[in-house]
Amino acid sequence: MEIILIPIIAALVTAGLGKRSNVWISTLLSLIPLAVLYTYFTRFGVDNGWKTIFDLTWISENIRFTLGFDGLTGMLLLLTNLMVPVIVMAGIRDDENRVKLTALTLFMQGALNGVFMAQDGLMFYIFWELALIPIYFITLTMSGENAFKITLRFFLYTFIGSLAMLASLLYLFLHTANYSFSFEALRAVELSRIESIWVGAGILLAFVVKIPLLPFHSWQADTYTHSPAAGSMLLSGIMLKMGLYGLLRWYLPLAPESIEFFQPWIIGLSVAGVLYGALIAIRQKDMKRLIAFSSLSHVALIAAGIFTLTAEGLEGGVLQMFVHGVNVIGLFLVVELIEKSTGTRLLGELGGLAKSNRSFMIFFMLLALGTVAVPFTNGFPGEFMLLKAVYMYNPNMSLLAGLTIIFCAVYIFRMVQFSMFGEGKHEVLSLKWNEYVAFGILSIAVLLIGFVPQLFVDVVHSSILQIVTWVSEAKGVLS
Amino acid sequence: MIALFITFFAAVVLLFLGLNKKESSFSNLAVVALMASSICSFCNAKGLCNFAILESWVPANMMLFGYSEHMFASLLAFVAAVIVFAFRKNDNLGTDQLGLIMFSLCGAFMMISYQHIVMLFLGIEVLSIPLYVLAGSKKDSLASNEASLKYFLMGAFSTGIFLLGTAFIYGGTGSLELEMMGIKPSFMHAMEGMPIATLINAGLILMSVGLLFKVAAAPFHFWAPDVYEGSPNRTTVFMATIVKITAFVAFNKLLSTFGGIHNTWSGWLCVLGMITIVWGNLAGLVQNGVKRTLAFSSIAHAGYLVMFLLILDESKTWILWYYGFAYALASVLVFLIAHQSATDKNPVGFDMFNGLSKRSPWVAFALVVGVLSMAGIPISAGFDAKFYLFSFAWQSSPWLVGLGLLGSAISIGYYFKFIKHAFLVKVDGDETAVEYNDKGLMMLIAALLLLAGAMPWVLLKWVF
Amino acid sequence: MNLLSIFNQVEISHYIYLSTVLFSIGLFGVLFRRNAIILLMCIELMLNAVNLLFTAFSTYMGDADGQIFVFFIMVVAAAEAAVGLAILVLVYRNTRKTDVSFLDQLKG
Amino acid sequence: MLTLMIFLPLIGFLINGLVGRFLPKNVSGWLGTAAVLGSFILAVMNFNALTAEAGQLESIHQKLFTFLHVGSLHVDFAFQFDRLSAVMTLIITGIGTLIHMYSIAYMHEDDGLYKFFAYLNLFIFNMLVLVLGSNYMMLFFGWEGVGLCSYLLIGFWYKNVDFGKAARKAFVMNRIGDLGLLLGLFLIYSTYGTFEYQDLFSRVFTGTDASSNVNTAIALLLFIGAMGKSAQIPLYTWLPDAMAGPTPVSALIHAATMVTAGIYLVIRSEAIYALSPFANEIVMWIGLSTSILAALIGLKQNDIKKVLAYSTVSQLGLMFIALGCGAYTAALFHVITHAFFKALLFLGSGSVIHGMHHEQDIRQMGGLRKKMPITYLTFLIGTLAITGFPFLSGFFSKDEILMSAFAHNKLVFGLALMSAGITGFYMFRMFFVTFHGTYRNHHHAYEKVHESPLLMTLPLLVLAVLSVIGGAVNLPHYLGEGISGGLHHLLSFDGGGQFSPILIYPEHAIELSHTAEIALLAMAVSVFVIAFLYTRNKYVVKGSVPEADADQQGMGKVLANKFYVDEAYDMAFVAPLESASDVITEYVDEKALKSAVDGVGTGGYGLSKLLSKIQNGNIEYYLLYMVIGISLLLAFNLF
Repeated sequence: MEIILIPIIAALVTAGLGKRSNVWISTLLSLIPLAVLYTYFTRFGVDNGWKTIFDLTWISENIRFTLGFDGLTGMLLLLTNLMVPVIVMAGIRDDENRVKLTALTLFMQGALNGVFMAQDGLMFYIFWELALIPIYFITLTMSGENAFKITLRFFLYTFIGSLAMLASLLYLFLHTANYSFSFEALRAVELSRIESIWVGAGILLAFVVKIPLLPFHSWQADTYTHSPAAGSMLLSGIMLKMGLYGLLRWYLPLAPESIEFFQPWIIGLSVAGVLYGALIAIRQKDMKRLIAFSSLSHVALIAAGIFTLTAEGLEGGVLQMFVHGVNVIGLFLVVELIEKSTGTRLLGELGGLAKSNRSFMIFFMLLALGTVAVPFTNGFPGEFMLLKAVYMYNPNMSLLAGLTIIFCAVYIFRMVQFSMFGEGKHEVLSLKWNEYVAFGILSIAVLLIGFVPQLFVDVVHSSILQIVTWVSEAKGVLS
Repeated sequence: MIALFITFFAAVVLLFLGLNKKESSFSNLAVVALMASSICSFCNAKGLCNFAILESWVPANMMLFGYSEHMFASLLAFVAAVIVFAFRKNDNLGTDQLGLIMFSLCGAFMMISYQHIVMLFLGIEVLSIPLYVLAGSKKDSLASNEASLKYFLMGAFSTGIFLLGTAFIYGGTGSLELEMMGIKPSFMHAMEGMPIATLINAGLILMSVGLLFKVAAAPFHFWAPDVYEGSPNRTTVFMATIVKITAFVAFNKLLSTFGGIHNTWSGWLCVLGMITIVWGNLAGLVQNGVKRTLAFSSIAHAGYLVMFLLILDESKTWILWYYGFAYALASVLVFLIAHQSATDKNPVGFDMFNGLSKRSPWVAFALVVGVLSMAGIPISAGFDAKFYLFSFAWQSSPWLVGLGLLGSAISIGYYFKFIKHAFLVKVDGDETAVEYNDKGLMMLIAALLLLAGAMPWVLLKWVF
Repeated sequence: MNLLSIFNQVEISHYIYLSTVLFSIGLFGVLFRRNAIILLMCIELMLNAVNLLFTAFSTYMGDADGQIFVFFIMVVAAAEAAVGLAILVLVYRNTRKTDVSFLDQLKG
Repeated sequence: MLTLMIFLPLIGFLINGLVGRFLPKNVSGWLGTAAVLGSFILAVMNFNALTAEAGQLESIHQKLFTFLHVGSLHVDFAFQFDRLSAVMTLIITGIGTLIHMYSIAYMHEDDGLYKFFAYLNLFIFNMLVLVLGSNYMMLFFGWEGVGLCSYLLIGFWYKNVDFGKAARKAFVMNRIGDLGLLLGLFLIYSTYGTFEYQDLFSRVFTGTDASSNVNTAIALLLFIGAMGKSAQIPLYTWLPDAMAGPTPVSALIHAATMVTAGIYLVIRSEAIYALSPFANEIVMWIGLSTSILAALIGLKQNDIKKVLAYSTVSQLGLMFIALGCGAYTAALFHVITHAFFKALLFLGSGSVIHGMHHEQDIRQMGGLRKKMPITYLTFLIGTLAITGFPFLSGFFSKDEILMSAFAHNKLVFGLALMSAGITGFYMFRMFFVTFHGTYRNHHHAYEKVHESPLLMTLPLLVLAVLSVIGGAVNLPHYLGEGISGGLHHLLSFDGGGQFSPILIYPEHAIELSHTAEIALLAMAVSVFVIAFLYTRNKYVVKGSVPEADADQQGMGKVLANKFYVDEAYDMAFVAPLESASDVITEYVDEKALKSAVDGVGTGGYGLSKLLSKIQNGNIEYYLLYMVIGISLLLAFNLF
């Protein structure tokens, strides 16, 4: 509970302090949950299944305020509470929006923590919506000209998805023995195959919009491009993971009978999305757009991996969620800093920044390499596992999905080339302490996961095992 | 019953007491009276006090105040009190409008507690006739006149329809008492030449039309946007909240009576609900006026509430109560802010909210809470209300629930406009001075909505 | 022959048809006339059709409720007419017209 | 010791990478060199331990930690020092040390010297991981890692946009190969369930796990990887472009070590290839065509490094021919000798370029032998070695390949011989034009041309010696059984373990009579002599100068333009891909998908407008709608 409340209180404090708060204070505030998370890990461990750590009567006796913790949750909490400080530290410009943006980011931290911990269907839904609200404000009030249209599209998309999910959850809720929304009760509902497909479709819709998978992605690029950096980072780095987390935590256990039906579709769409995003990214001129489509491509691969239902796919997927969060936040941070100092983020107008700041170059390169999934950077183990999982599902699919490793190299290095190399067009790009620290955290994450991925995989192992058990109990068969 | 008495006498007193004084000087009295009604009803429901002597004055087969009727009376009186307080700065000469509001409320009390169709009819009329007058109370405003005349003509017309239905039902069931109506049909089969089934079906449809007109359900909603727009704000809120809730309570009572033959009416009612949801939400999208938008929003909410009618479970009345509570408070809040924000230059359009977040951030916050509650976004009371409603309506009308969800999504389109103008459009201007009382009221309502949203179980346990 | 028995010889369905027809006349009047006063009159006609029906039912079933209801309807109709005319006067004062089709300021 | 050997270069990289910019240039350079030298010394020690007379070991195995253990996937971060790795390690660290040393002088003017050495060290580390990994995943780590370093080093002078482009081209082409390799790995895992060489090959060897089709598929997929890394058709075009990097890089990465990773991969996977004759044929023919194609193109190149690059591609092709013929020892032998003389040639060309102040066009050179005697001499040795001057290293290794080809297929032999012959033409052409004749550069005074410093010439001398005696590693049979076939014996050592030798299948016995062997030798030598005489006549005696690219006619033009392969690739892959990207962006993403989404919105708004028109303000209509509604309700429910 603390981990949800503290950021929200921090948000209020920040809003209350107004102009008097500064980066130091916000960063410190955003770091507190990390300490709390540490105590969670030590207190509850990651090998005991998804156990309840907080419980309170809420809407009714059986619709409770229940929080759970396990490795999967822990992993995503780690991502959230490690990355939000990075965003707060370095991703928010010191302009008139700073206070508002910081407060909203902190608020979102709380909401996201709630999403990842909720053990009650309705609570999950509510936190899911709650997490939407700050980002919706960020895009609405700080993304320039077309803000209204962009935000509306984004919001409608996600809202329709959420409603579909709510409908499915309601359906399950009404079929529980005692009108309970608890995860266990929802899971215990016996559905026929056709029911399961409908329920699954509803739940899936919310997640595929958020992930986003191929035809549901039109909100993404514009939202990323026009939001302030912190917004893009929150969205791509953490919020997308809500969708993937939802797949693992809510879709698979709740509608296992429908998996067989959706599996080819989702994997097909994902692989198509992998190529689609990569293809588009190749020619983008705006760095943010490029990253947006790159993200589309990378996340689709995670979805495909998860849907193969292999251990590699599931655990690789979780690892890659974390990794993608780190990388994409890092890249957006890079773009933000470039834009802040040069005033542009169009590749054609940039060049030669490598000369002006070596450290920046190194950080950028590390993050780029992580994204390209070069061995010993964080992208590699996850991508390897995911591609292997897809291969196990269907070798031809993995050939197609594997093309991403080529395309990704093309567009990422193209971005590096045109922004960093060549003759210098802009003079200085200097980093401040907070940006050094932020990049430091990101770089450590890149290398640490690159060298010892097993450390992170071990965290989620038993959770994934539990999910696999749930699914296989219901389906009777599983690879 | 107690609410009815207090309100009635207070209305009479106000009518005579303040004949030549400004209305604002007596609005506090009205608020006190309404709050007293509300509290007394609540206490009565909870058994904290007993006004048996009053009950005995009216035969139980005409009007009956049970637990839920008391609760609804309490809610309505409370909402009315809030409305009167919120719009208290009315410099009308004479307290006749306050009196009319309270008379109208008396009609509402009759409608929620009727046991006999006569009382329903009288309730409707007592509710409506003052409203016809109130709608036109801005005498020199053509819009107000038009609203008034439209409301009156259509209202009278629908009364005619309603009455024809009543007559048919009377013919079909042989009684006008609710209890008897429910059981009579079989008994009446004996009589020659009476197409009983047809009479009951037709009668029910026609009576429903009368009530659907009051709640503004499609295709009987056409009056609502025009009348909402033309009427003075206070009247509009009154119509949007109290009339709607009351009509639904009454409607529910009527339909419950015919619950045995629900297969004859649930079909078309469901279809009407669907049309209403779609129509209200879609048509709301292109509205430029704040009040018109809210009118369509209220139409859409009527559509959602049709789900409630189809649940047909006496024990689920609390859903309507909670929904009414959330909806009414949110409406009052948004209307109040719109009322406060309207300028001479721009009395109707969304531009009135421009830059509200800068001009007075707390008001903007309250606006967001109100609008999000209407839209049904967690953690506002509106969400919980919709949640209860949709989840319990699923069994009886799954398609309507599906459409309700879709409608909620569409509705974001226009609820969004409020936030857009309040937060996105920047204007250069000074802070708007909002009186502390008003600001306090807004924050209070917003807080209520949020608290009720975050902990609905606490509220419901307390109330039901 | 008792007057009542003459009534009784007429089948109840005839009353239903008659009042329905009367009601429809009123209804169509409302639909097709534009003068607000005539509209009011047509509505009165509708109400009176209902009154007739109530009375007939009441008589046939030997139940007094219906006839009592008729009184209420008449009272309310009178009140409505009074309010309606007052509103009409108000409108007339502002527009110099009693034609409802000109009242289309509020729309959309 | 093994771990230290591998990680020393990484330590060098870290020091140079993190604090290099605060160090003096010489310190940086020597630090980087020392790291590799240390590694080399340790490699020698390890090699001795492995082959010590008393108690020979098959391999030294060292597991550091579990890299990944998920589901059925288990990957150890582990090293295996066996005989094949040992040979590769010695080449990498040995030649690496020399080139590092050379670079200290070569790069001394560059501000980014520390960065250069950091990258070089990183490369060495990755290369060591590649050859020393105990499983295919480790190989893949190194494989990608060297690709990355190659990218970084080709684009080392990042201000030049073209260099950056070349670097990206190299990386992307390598990645295409990597995809093949990756899929190969997946197939290996799904077939045999392990990546560990020892387990895997013993499973392959017992031969019950998979059909030969699967093995063929694995072999071909792995070969795609090898194509990318070792610059074979169709993925060879990056290597000539990669010459954009500093010359030591070309010597180290694009001649001696990285590009031979493909050969290493195939040798390593001998167990699998041996089961698939079809895959071998493919390997051989690809190698053959690459070899000839590259040699032909090499004939008309005027950039000194480009000539060497095509020569490298051609030589790599030769090695693949050997692999395809099953002559694994011959291939590895050629890898070794090629590393010596090609590194020598590149460093020599670097010396020339250094002396000429970054002039690379041989048409601008001439008569350099007087000014740069040591370079001249060593370059001569290199040229002789590569062209197959008898009893130099290249002579032996190349002949072994030719003989195995002869034993395998006479046609292949003929073509391979042709390719080897062309080598002589372009190498001597370049050599004569550069060092003989008259000086032709008018921008840069002849007097200013200078011999390179000792730091650069010393590695040249060492490599020259190696190029001369390198053949001793694996002398042919006809020189006597006692001293011949050293490498082969080394590799086929059987320590009696679970899975012992590198080469578990006997090589196709080259059972040629001595007459045939000598006849073949004679053919090879005569081709060499013809090439030497022809080019000497043309460029030294007649003193003609190669035409500029633009002046080429007919076939020469085609050759100078490299058979228009780059242009063809542009047309066939790059342009369609880019236009596909544009089309998808504009039509699918913007127009179709977004407008589909927006269309729903627009449709909604349209409907909304319509509904709002219905609300026309006229009460007559409202009443009519109501009545219609009522009528419909009644009609549907009563009739």
